[in-house]
Amino acid sequence: MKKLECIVRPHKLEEVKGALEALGVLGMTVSEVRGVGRQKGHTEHYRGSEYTVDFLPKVKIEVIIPNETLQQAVEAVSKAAKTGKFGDGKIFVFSVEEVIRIRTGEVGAQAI
Amino acid sequence: MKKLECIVRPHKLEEVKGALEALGVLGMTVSEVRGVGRQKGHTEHYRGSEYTVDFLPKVKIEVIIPNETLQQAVEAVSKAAKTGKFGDGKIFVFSVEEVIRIRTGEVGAQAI
Amino acid sequence: MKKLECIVRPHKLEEVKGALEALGVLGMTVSEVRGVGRQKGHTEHYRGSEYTVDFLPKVKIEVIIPNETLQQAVEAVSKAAKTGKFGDGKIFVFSVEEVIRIRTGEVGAQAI
Amino acid sequence: MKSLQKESTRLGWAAFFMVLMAFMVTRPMFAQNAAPADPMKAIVDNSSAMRIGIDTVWVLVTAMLVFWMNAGFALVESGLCQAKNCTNILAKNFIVFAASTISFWVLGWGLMFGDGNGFIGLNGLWLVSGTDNSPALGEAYAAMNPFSTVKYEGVYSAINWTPVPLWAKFFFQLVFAGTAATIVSGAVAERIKFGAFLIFSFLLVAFIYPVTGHWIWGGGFLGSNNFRDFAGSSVVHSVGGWAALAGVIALGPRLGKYGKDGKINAIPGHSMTSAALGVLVLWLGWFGFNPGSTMSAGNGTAIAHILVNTNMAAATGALGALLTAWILLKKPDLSMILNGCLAGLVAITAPCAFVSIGSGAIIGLFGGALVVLAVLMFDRLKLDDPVGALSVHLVNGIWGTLALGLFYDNQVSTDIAALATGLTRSQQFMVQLKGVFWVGLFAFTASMVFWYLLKLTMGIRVSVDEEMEGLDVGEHGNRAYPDFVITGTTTISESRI
Amino acid sequence: MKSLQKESTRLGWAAFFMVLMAFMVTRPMFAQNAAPADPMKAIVDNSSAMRIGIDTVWVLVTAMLVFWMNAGFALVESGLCQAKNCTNILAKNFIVFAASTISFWVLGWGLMFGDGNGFIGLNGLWLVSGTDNSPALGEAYAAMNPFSTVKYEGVYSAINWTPVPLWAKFFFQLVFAGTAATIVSGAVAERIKFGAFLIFSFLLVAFIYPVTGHWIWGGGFLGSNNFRDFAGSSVVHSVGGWAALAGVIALGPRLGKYGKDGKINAIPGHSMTSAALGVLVLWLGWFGFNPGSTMSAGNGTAIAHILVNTNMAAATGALGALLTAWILLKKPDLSMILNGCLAGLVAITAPCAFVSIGSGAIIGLFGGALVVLAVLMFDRLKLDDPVGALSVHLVNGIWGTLALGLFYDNQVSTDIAALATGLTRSQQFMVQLKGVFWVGLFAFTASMVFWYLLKLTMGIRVSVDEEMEGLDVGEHGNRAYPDFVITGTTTISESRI
Amino acid sequence: MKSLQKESTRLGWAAFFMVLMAFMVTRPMFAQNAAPADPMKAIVDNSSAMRIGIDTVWVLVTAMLVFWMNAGFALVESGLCQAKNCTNILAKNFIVFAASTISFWVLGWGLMFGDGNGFIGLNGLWLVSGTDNSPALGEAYAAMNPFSTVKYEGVYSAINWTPVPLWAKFFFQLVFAGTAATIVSGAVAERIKFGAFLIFSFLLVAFIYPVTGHWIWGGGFLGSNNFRDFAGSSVVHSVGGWAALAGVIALGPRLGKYGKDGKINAIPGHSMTSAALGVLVLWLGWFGFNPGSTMSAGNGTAIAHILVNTNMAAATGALGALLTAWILLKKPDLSMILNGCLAGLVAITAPCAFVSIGSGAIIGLFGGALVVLAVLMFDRLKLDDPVGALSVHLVNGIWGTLALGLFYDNQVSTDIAALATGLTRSQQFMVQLKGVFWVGLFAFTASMVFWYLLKLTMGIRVSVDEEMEGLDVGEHGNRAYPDFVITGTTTISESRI
Ligand SMILES: Nc1ncnc2c1ncn2[C@@H]1O[C@H](COP(=O)(O)OP(=O)(O)O)[C@@H](O)[C@H]1O
Ligand SMILES: Nc1ncnc2c1ncn2[C@@H]1O[C@H](COP(=O)(O)OP(=O)(O)O)[C@@H](O)[C@H]1O
Ligand SMILES: Nc1ncnc2c1ncn2[C@@H]1O[C@H](COP(=O)(O)OP(=O)(O)O)[C@@H](O)[C@H]1O
Repeated sequence: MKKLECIVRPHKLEEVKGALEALGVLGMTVSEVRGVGRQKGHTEHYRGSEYTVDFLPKVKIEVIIPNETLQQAVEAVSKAAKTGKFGDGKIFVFSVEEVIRIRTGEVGAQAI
Repeated sequence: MKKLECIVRPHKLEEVKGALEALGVLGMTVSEVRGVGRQKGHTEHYRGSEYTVDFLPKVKIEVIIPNETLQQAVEAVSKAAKTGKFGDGKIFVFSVEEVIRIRTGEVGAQAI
Repeated sequence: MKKLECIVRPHKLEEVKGALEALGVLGMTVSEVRGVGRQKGHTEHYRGSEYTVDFLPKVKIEVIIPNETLQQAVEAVSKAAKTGKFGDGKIFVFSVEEVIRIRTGEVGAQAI
Repeated sequence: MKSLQKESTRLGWAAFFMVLMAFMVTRPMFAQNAAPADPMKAIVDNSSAMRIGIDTVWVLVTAMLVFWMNAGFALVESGLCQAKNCTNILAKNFIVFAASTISFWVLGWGLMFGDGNGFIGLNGLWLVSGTDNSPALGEAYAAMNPFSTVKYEGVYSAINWTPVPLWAKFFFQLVFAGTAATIVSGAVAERIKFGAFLIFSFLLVAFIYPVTGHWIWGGGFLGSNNFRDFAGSSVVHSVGGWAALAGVIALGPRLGKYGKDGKINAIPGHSMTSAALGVLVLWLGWFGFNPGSTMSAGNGTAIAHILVNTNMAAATGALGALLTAWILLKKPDLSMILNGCLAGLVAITAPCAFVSIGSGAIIGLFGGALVVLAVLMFDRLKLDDPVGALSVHLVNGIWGTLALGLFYDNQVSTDIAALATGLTRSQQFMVQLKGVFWVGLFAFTASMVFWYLLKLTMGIRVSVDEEMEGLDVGEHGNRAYPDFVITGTTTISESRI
Repeated sequence: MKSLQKESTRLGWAAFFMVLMAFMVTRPMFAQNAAPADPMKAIVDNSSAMRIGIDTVWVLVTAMLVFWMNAGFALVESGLCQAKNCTNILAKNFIVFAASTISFWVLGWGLMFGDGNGFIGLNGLWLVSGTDNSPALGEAYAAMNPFSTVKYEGVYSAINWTPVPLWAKFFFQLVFAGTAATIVSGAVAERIKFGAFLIFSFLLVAFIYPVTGHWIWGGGFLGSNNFRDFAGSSVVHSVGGWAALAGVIALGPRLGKYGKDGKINAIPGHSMTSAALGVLVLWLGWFGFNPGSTMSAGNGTAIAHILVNTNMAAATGALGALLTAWILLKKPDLSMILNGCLAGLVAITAPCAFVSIGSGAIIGLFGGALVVLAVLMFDRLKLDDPVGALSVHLVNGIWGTLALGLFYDNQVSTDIAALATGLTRSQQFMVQLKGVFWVGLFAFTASMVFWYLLKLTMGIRVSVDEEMEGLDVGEHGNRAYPDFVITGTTTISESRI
Repeated sequence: MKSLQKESTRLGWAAFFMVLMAFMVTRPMFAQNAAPADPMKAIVDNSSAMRIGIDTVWVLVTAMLVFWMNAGFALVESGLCQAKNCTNILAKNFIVFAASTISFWVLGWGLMFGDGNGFIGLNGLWLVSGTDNSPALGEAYAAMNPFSTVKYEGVYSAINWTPVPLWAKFFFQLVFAGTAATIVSGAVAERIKFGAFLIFSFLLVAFIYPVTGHWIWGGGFLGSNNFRDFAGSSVVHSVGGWAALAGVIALGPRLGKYGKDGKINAIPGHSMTSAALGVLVLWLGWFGFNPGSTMSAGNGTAIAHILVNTNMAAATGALGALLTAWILLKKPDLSMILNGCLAGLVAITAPCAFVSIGSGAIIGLFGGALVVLAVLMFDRLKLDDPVGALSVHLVNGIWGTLALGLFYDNQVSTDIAALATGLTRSQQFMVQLKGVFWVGLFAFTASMVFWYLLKLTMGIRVSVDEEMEGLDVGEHGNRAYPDFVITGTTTISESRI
């Protein structure tokens, strides 16, 4: 099994979710993160002092999938999250050793 | 060493923490996440528009443990987090290549 | 490619970021977490009831780097984040199977 | 065109009323050369209208301040509860005044102020529809003067000592009734069903509050027997407190508040900003509550004395709680300072017009210390009161009522309250003690009956799941702060239950 | 030294003015033995000064309450919008009253109250610089009395029925004008350019508001033809509502509000605490809005009646919306309860001095139900109004204006408003209906013209990127809550657009 | 039973006082046929009581508005600071008024208003216990009239020009003293020890504030030498500002505010909602601050003029800062707009009764521009003032005091302030300049002495660790928002220090 960590623009969250669900992925876990990267932060002012906000709001979508869905999932997420501008984000792929569903105790692909 | 990512119900946090501590696990890292899965979200109303809250509040507990504790830890977490209803969550197991304790520079199992 | 998960004190965030940037690391992803560990939580009072805050605010910095930068990066982060007191945090190292840059579709070290 | 405009002038803008009034009032002045029948009478009428005008302005402005306390209670109570229940508490505190308005209009007022027997009002019971010759001008005013021999023609004679119009009296009394109801809201927060609370509020304002109110302010047996309560330490705060205590008992504590092991768990409030702002609102509102209870501006002496006494007790209450918390709990807990201020205010409510400023300072100081101890005590008794309503309103309502006796000053009572009893302090104390007993007995028992009736019929407590998830979603389908990431700790850990 | 001190006394602290006044006023009293020329005249002058003093206190205090409504609008509107636009909404609501102040001072007042024709004011147009003999004492007062034959020397004769000083009149009217402007803010929130809103506000208060205001309150053709609007259901609320409707149409809905598939998406407000506190502020402010519109304390009767009517409609409005939402939407949505309360208040604004308390209760109840239906309707019409301003101010402004006819009570109109028309209910209703039509026609058309002029010149809507990121950063470079973690859902999903 | 009830009526409800008063006042009216000894005297007494009644209502209501400014300061200051220090700031702002109450009661009032020499008060020093024959009725009133030959029997002659009761005078002055203390709170926020702040506040209100206050309002050497300050640009705001400046110097800047490299780091405030609401509260409160300083309603002219001037300067101040910020900083920073509004209000506080409305508009506009420049300047000087208190209160307190000279209008000063000096503008300006100097010299030096005494004894600054973690936990053990996830940026990065 693989884990995808997708860092995407917040307003792309629902589209990415939709794309994954279209592949039959039922579950995922989302959190608010802040990202630094090629996308330049913007300068804000507060009472005359300029300050740069480097950490831009992003959403991290973590999703565990069976090995076989990997390619499709990466493509689906890429497509849904893409705008073509700096800051679209990344997908990181990890290998998962085991998955356990707490409710049932099922393990492995069953448990996803 | 292994990393457990446990997605559990927020109100189970303290119980899971207790269960892990009972095993001698001293440290862990927690964050607020929102999960989608078999547990159905609920419908909320706001000014007459219905909207579905798919992303349900969950807590992610990340804990690094020595290989030998893996089985026990999974069982302990499973037991503590279980209610038997949809949405109890998952445990994902990853392999950790290295651990460094910043304070001392210790590495490996020492550093956990 | 490797992923570093660095759990550090919140006020060390900018220093760690600076240290990584000095190594040429351009991107990273940050989130607010709460950590339990050897650093003791403190006791707060609320209306006469004592309660312990075990979960201390920490910042998690996730950064994907090419294999060759690993050693340097670990050192840089360690140096920047160290105060010598309990609670300085950890660095966890994972192996990353693949990285995809959504904007361009680039993969691998290119995409970091 | 010009004349059309003159015409439109009068019509265009509303207060033509004023012109008429002014006319009635001023005509004799300008008609001087036209030899008015009786210039003296004109001046006297003019004066009466102005006197009532001033008094009405004072009564209405202070009543507005008391109305404003609804915002204070909403903020304090929601601020001291969890984010996940915030919408629910705001909704409860918001709707409770609307409910009180209807309830007090339909029945409460009549029961409280209608002429009747020593226990309840019986005349002009429904919809404030009884006769009353206020606003009292000229002869009618004399009729409302107890020293006068002219007969008062009305059914609300217990409140005929103030010349202001009937609706002004009604509104002033309504905002007090609303306060009593809103006190309950905080104590039962984070676990009560919205519907059950709403119905209880209706009942409280329609029945319980007006009955004890009648005993003290409405011509009933306590007021006639030298019991004194200037602005409602007992009438409003204790009654609210007793009703809250009954509710706390009927509901039981929040999940997770008292651990299986007997441990008392802290459940911190979600916004100190709300709580602190709320208490400042209440402090301000109390400047209406107490000084407004003169229901007349008079020559300013009484309202100034009462205002300073009120402020003094608020200040010493806050300082008293600060010191007590600093010593007992090691650090000055803000929520305790806030409760201390309210405690001082509740405590001075009964005695503000019967004691000197120095006594006021002591009463407040003691109230502030008391509230900290009371909070600790109720927790030991496993009576779960998220916001400290019992410690503030019940305990200090009683303390204030008794303090009136302990610090009773016959000179002040004559000059400021004009309700001197002539008793010694210990005599007055005994009278107050008896009053506290009867009010408590009735208010607590009646509330208990209502709570249990509701419990047996519709149920008063939300389900365990709903309580854990928060009442905002369960009761209203809304969340208070959907854009913010909320920590999981606001969801009670099951291990605590 | 002593004498220096006596001297310094008078100088040191400001209100020496008062001494002079007091002297003028009281001298004859104490000079009695000194055989004053005319003691009677002294007493009459004294009385006049006091009468005006009381009335001015009432007018200023109620005007302050209306000013305070700015805080209410700021909180309601920001609370019902997203966290990412909060700074922007607060800034808009804050600056709008500053802009109104300048605008109404420079031109608005003159256009509204200056003597002119049936359509606009023409005299004393700029900078409130026309003659006015207020505050009116003695003869001058008589001159302001329409029954008097003494001639009024001034150019603001439409508002000469109240004796208070010109600046008091100005301030009271200013806060009303500011209210109309602030209504627009909520409806156009989350997408309008800050600069464009600011300019529209200037124009609204300088031109649109005063013109219809002149028709009704300033001596124009509606007021002279029996049209009645006590405190501004039409003058203030409908006008603000029409301007808002034009803005909503000119701007279009927020991104993501109406899905491609026609789905209506909820965009929840970010703080129920703000929203609920805001409505409590407004409720309080309305006790200035309606009762203050007497512009005199009189003998208290009118202000008390109006106050109770106002409160009654607020209460029944809240309960009406509560019940309607509970039935239609299954759960009692707090934001609907809040809108319901405001709906009741808007609805009672016109009729509060023309109808009985019982009628007030019904008008409010109906208004509360209406607002829920209107919110649903506007969403079906794809008119995106984030805070419900149209449903509250426009729909209920109209409802209130018509309700005056439906529940018209000649007795109340004579006693309380002193503006009885003598018409039957159906006749009055027809008059009201015509007024609603003319006001709507002008206010909507004029607003539309201004909005489109702005759209063509400077643009009125922020860029898509700015709207998605939030106007706080885009327009102000500030964020409202930089220390808090905000969820991504506050950023509109593109899939919805 | 009936008689019991009549009896109980009088007893049951508190304001029996009123009946007595009414009796005293009205009896002669109705006793006309009973041939009263002197009907004229009765009417005059009646009038006096009413006059004082109206004036007391005005003084107390405006004092309440000034009290309400405590909420405004608490919100502005906490809103412009970080979430981790919010409880601490709220606690400081809350307790500071309690402390001021005690301090001003025990000593401050006597020092300020007691008869004494040109520098301090000496009589009736402790606990407001000196003689005063207010509220002044009949002859006693004449005695308080400087034109009268009747001797005033009292020790607070500097404030005997207002007829209101002593406690009304006290309360009005108390809320002003509290304001001065609360100004300090914001400037020293996010690093001061709670205990040290509390003690400094006691000292400020007991000693520093009353001394300069005596000079200007209490019969001292500045007031007697034509120095004018209507409502306290100097007495209250500058003094608070000087004390704050001393505190800022004694404490040093917050960690991380000024980088090692000399960079000025922004530390954004955590809630624009709090800040904006706070300024609206203050704006409202200022309608008490300035117009209330007449301490009499008079015939309405003065209070209306002052109110409009106050509002005008607030509006132009906000717009002035808006434009300045828009030009200088590219975007209209809301916190600057808010500061600009306050700047206009502070600036108009001294001159509001001495200048025309047009001048008021200019004074405010300039104040608004000034505040933006001052914020930038203090940052360049590395004087760290998280909320802009120095720029608002100190800089604009001085500007307002001088503006009184620059825009001095003898006609307005006669009609409105009734404190005309007859000087030319340049003469008046020089007098004002001298006053600014003396007040600054004393207030700054005395504050510096106190701050350093505290620094040497108990310490005034929290530890570095506590400052980084936030004072909420360190000083109070509470957090302001425990349910919300707070970003790490609220914890100062060490790299900045
Ligand atoms: N090396 C990295 N490690 C972890 N996260 C990264 C890394 N590089 C980028 N990111 C995340 O991806 C987001 C987008 O990256 P950025 O470089 O701005 O744009 P793009 O992906 O279009 O090149 C960043 O905001 C950050 O959250
Ligand atoms: N494939 C997945 N990848 C990542 N997280 C998942 C996945 N499936 C479920 N989760 C997480 O686990 C939580 C519980 O899953 P759910 O399917 O609702 O219930 P259950 O675990 O009882 O089957 C989800 O809310 C989500 O956070
Ligand atoms: N076994 C672990 N698994 C996951 N996170 C851990 C673990 N141990 C520690 N941490 C994280 O590291 C932080 C610091 O650890 P702690 O033991 O307090 O101090 P130190 O790193 O100095 O020994 C913790 O707050 C927690 O977030």
